[in-house]
Amino acid sequence: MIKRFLVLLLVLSMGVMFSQLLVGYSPDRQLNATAHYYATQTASETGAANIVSAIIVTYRGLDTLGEVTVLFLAAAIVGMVLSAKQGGQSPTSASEAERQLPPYPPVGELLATGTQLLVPLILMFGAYVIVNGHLTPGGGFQGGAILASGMLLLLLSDPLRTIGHRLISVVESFSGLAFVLLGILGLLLAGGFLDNKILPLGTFGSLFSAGAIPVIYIFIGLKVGAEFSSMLLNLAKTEER
Amino acid sequence: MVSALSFIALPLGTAFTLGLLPQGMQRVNYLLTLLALALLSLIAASWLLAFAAGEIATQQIFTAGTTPPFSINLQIGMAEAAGLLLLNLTGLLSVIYLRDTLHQQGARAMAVLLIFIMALSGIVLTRDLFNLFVFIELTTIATGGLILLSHDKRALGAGFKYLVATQIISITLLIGTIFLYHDSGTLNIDGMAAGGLITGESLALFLVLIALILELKPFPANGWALDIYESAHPAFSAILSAAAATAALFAVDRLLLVGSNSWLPLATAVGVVSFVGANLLALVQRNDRRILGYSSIAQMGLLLVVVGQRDILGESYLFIAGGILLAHAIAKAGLFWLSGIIVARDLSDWRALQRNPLYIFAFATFIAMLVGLPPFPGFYAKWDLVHLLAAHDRIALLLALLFASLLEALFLFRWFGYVIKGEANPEGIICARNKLGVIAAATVAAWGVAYLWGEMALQGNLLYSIPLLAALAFLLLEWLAVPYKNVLAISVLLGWFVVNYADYNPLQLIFAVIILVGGPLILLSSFYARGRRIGFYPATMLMFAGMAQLIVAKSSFDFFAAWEILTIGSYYLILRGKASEPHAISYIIFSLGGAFLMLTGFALAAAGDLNFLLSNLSEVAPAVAPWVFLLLAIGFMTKTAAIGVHIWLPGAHAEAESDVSPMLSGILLKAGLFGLMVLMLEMGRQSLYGVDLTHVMLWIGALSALLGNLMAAFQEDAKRLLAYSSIAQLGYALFGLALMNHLGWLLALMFVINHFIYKSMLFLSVGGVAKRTGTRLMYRMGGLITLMPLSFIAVLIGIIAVSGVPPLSGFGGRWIFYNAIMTAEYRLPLIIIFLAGPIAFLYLFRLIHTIFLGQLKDEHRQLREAPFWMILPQMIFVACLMVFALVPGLALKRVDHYLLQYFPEGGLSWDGLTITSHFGYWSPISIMVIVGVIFMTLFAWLLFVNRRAQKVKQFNIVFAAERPFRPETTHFAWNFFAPYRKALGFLTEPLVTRFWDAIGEALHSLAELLRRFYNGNGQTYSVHLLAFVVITFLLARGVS
Amino acid sequence: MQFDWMQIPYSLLTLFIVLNYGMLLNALIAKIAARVGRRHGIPIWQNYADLLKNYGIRSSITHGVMFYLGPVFRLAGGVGLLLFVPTIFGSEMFSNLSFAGDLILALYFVFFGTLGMALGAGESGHPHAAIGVSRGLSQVTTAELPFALAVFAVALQYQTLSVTDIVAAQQGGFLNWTLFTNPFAVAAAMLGFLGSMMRPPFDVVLAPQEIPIGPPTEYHSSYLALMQTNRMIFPIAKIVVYMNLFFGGAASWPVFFIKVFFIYMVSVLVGVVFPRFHVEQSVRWFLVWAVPFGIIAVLMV
Amino acid sequence: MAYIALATGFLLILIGLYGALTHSHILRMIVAFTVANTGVNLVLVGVGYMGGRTAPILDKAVEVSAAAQRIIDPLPQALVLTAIVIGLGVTALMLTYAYRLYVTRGTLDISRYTELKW
Repeated sequence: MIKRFLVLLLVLSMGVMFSQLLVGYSPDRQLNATAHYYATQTASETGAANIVSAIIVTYRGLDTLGEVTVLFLAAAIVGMVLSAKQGGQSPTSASEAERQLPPYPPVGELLATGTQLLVPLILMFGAYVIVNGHLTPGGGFQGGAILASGMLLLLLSDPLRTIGHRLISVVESFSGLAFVLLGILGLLLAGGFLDNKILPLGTFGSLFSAGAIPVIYIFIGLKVGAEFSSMLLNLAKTEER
Repeated sequence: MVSALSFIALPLGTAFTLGLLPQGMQRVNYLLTLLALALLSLIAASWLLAFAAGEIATQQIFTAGTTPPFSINLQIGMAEAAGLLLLNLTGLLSVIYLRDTLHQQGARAMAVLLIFIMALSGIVLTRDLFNLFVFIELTTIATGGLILLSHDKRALGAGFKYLVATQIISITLLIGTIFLYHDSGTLNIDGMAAGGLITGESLALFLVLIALILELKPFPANGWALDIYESAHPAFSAILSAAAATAALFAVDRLLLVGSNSWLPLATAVGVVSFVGANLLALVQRNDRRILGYSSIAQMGLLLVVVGQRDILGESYLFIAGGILLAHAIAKAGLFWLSGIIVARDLSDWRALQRNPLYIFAFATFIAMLVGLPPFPGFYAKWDLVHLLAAHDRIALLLALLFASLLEALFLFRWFGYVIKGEANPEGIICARNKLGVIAAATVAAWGVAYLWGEMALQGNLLYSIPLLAALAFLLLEWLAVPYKNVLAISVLLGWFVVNYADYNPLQLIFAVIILVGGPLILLSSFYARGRRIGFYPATMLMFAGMAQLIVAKSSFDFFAAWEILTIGSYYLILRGKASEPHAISYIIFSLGGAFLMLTGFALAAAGDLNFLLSNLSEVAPAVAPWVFLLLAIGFMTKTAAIGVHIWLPGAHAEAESDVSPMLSGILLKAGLFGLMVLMLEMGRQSLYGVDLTHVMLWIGALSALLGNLMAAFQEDAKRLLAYSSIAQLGYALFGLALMNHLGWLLALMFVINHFIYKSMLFLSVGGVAKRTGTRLMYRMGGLITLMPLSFIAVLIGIIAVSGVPPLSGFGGRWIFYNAIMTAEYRLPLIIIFLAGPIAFLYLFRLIHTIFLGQLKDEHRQLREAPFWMILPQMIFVACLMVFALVPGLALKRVDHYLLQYFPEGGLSWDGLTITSHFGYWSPISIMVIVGVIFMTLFAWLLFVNRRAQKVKQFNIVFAAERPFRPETTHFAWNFFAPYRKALGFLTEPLVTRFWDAIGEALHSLAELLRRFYNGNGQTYSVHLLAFVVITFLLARGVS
Repeated sequence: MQFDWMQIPYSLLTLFIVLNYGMLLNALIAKIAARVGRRHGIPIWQNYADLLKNYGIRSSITHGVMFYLGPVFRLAGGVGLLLFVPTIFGSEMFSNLSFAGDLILALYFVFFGTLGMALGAGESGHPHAAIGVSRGLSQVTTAELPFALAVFAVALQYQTLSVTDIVAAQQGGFLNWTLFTNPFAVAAAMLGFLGSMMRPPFDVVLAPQEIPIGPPTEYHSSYLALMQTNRMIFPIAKIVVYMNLFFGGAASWPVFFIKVFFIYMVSVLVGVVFPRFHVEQSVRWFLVWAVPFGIIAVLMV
Repeated sequence: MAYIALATGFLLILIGLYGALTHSHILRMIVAFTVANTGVNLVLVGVGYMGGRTAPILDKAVEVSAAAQRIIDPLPQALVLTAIVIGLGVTALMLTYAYRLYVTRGTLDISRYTELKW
């Protein structure tokens, strides 16, 4: 009880601090210098219509690289943690044991059919969101998440489906590597690490524009999709029957 | 120059590549990882070299083809390059160390490790606030993964606690970041600092800062961190302690730029609390890794203080921060790595290191480095830090830091003591070649940075000092047998004396003779030792090196460095004794405590001058002069073991080896006297609040003499008796100095010489006897005169000399003493000195009687005389004593003359055989001749009338109507002065011991109580964390 | 003052005179003490007889070298002390060997014999010897303190450590004696004197010896004779120091005899009146009663 | 408008913190932290909000030349994406930990993992 009270007191004190922030806050009337620069220069410098995408992929590309790495890390660690439980057990015996377990209850007709119908659509939508990231709301992260949701659906419909772990990991690593290499290309060919001007900026507003942004976004999308998928796969294995 | 971006791109690329490789190629994966880290270390090294050579200036690295603040930029300068080198090297070494674990865990673990190092490098490099956040989160998640490298099941819980805590930190950080962005319109840290829009009052800035500070795991909001240190794989703990903390420190340092340094006091306050608190709690730890965790936190606290004080540190900032940081990083990583080869987790399990002296050497190196002993960088850094703090009147902070350093030294040296002493478990250590290689690399790095910091230090490189090098060279000669090393040691000391003979002034010469000629004399007795005697010679030579440097030191830095060196050497020497561990620890603590007071004193005196000359002590501003005097005097008196700070001495001297005790007593104690002489010559009389400090010293000297003698009289242990006697003898010397007149000083010097000769001799004799009888308890001996006649003669001559009975040299001391006090204007302490005088007879008689006279014990009937090599120096000392008794002018005449320049009044005149003072006269040779003639005449007469005396057996006596048959019941020895104890025993109540014990006890109880605070619940830790934020905020607001 | 060969026969003469005086004086004192106790006492020449007998005894044993040397140390101490102090003021003849050192020499040489004696007795292996030494040393630590303070006060008063100079400063009428110019010092010294004379109430030191078989327990025959010789000389030598420091010294032998007698009598008178103290009692007694006088003396000078 | 978003965000953070610090079941703690993270994201977006302006996408509705007057601050939007992804990563990690803890310890009560202390 005392602890709850103490926590309440602390949280309230934090609240007081936050309220001070709130009181001191006044919304900007004008864009500040940084934002103003983005608003006016993005189009000419990067050729991207979606300023947020330009910031994410180019201006703050290093953040994004870190972000992707976060997911990579999370996926890797999830894999590490969950594989650690097998300890000395060899993988074959584990899968044998898995086979001997009673089968899952059958998946409903609705889900099975729905999956077959929806997965291609989901994948296509994901791809769309990814490649149009520099023009419209969306991009690699969003698209990647959509891709992974397709994977989720697949897993739901057939939990025992063996999806190529290896493939996922290759995709994941390859796209990550490509991201880094593109960044380095920027360093070598253009103005700096992750500069998108290594490719021609193209016509403003068209699909093939904004230099390397769409390319990078494709890799990000693949990577995010692969990472989420691998996390999902790993977590799915933890389900107890 | 390879772009600094490679620190991010290369490890990331490698990490991703690892995923591409097919499974089962662990060797390739591992090699790739190694290669990447090695390459990064090389790149970092090349940057650092370029900066060091001044070829390039600090560089900005832009990304995205745009300039900041619109895109993220990195910056690399000298400090960053050094940081990167540290990070990547630590990573590289840890990967080598982790070879087996990584092979087992596979490519994922290697990728995580690489990304962890990358993220740390990113923290060091980036100048963008949000980017900093991203890198911090990367380290957090990577930490979450790497904790699992441990085989310890408890690591899982620790990891979760860590994740919970970091959630709160990241919330705070993000909120602060976004509001800082809103207020300043930029995310660029330099932009925020330069824009001036962010003021010191900014709450957002506070949130960001406190979040970054929390990344440093400040005490007490750090329970989760301790659990990780304790349970994670040691190699990871090494990275966490050495590299991650370093990176976080860079971040804090950078953020403090914002708000025009107004949050520096916050950093200082949090730092000092961490430094004191963590060191205090470490006192009661027994788990090695947890104690290292505490120590890491403490060191981070210290560094935070340095960062917080950077406004006054000026150009030395990087030198100081870098010195402490590197010392911490290398030592801590080294210790964590060491802990990985130790099987069990208790501190005493480290005894397994005894298996190989090289392990011990590595361990000692790391401990010394952590404590900040010379010649390691922490020493230079601490020196500069303390001086600058003192110059800016931040004395309270200074004292808090020194106090905490003392606590740190306490638990580290206690640990060292456990390791050196006691039975080792041979199974307690696992040796793998890769791990040993890593530890060796850390050791080499430790000495490397020691050299480097010496090169950069204003005061000159300590590693260029020939005596120190000679001492260290003995480390390389450890494989030789004792006789060779002993010959070498003796010739080195004598050689150094011959080379420098001409440069000593008479005062220095006296000390030089004692150290460099007296030392070899005592070393003669070391020939009796067999085998290799690992550890003895380096320690001995270190002590002598320190002493030799001390007496010629010109600047306060040289003096202090020499002081520390001799302290270390003597500490190891003391530690070598059989049951000496508790005494060694109390010795080192008192010594370091005294040294810290000295350091403060020097710093106050220097007023910011980092290379202060001792001769300038006379020009210290009058306002601080008495304080300087007081601090220095107390510092020196810890070494002379003046009453109050004497409790380390008896045990240390008693438990030391037979040939070590005389060195300690005869030579080491003189260091303090020399210091006092320098101090008093330069500063003269000082008074504080109207009290003349030399009068206080008179009292201390007198009380030391009285209580030292009294306690000596009640000892049963022969060496303890001599040890207490040393306290008393140095009390006399102190008294002489404090008289501040010509004869007083001559008296002190007379005691210096006399005490060296007779105490060395007595310790050697008693040591030889103890060696033969196997005990130091006097009541268990008796009647040894016929079996060990030469030892007896040495003791006889010794006690006559000590007691001051004519015709031996002790009388000279007494005679000068009386002449000196004739002119003393302050007479009360004299009464105590007078009371002390005759008490010497008590313990002296007891010493000779209970050992050599009385009843011989049955078990001792077959004893032989002490070994030749122990007797030889004793006989030489006897000869010296006789010569000095006959012609004291040999040594004193020049000094007497030399002292005239300081004390023009009251010199002695040395015409012919007679020495004349203003008050009296004394003719040593006449006395000797007269006494000799009378004695011989009477002896001849007795021989004439009693020429056929019949030798009778031991029990041919009768008492209490019986003829005794057991020596035990007939030897009156135990509690020899029982009636005296009844009368004056109350004076020997161990009040001082109790006082210090109580302080120690209180500190330990406090630590024991406080650590309950870490109740192991992750949630509570989060509450701590939140409370820390809130309380810090309230305090900060309250103050500003 | 320089050494002159003539000083040797003169010193021996002093020694001879003092020895004989000591023999007679000791006997006289013993007789006085006996009379106080209503006993007859010894004949006045008893000491001569004892000495002759003991020197004459031929059967003797030894426990070892130190045992053998003990009495030698003892007597050398007594003789040395006597000779290091000028006996008769103003007499070149009887200033003895005082050129070798000043007051401090005398002060410290007192311990020479004591130490040697203690060592010799120690080698006998007899526990009583050790007990006696233990008591004696304990007592001497505080008994010497008032004396040392008084000596220091006197030295300060006359600004010299030379015995001759101190005596010289007291010449010209008894009011110039330290006894009157510095009464506190003399009081302290005389109280200390009681303790160092081995007479009641401070003679417990001798007690363990008197119970079983007599002086220093194991010493007999010629050893004992040497010690008895010292017994005759040593108190006188000591009293000479007191006389010189506090009572104006002696300018001639008759004055010497008288002064020594009266100073000795002080301890005798106290001795016959008071019972014996324990060691711890006497230690405290000196600290409480005698030392304050010494402190006052030192501070007042 | 911005104030409401900020206030809601702060409130969510506080609720999340309170929940995380009072519930000892670790899944509940994770949920609570997710709530708090949502609050943080809301604050992030809220700070960049400017009344009467539109999304920072340049198309026919918002010409490049008028962008500076028409769009809101794009940077917080970029930041929040990063923050969300990172939050996701941490949450995934915590969930994994929760699973492993449950497997090895058989409990999800955080107050039971106290074998490391003092």
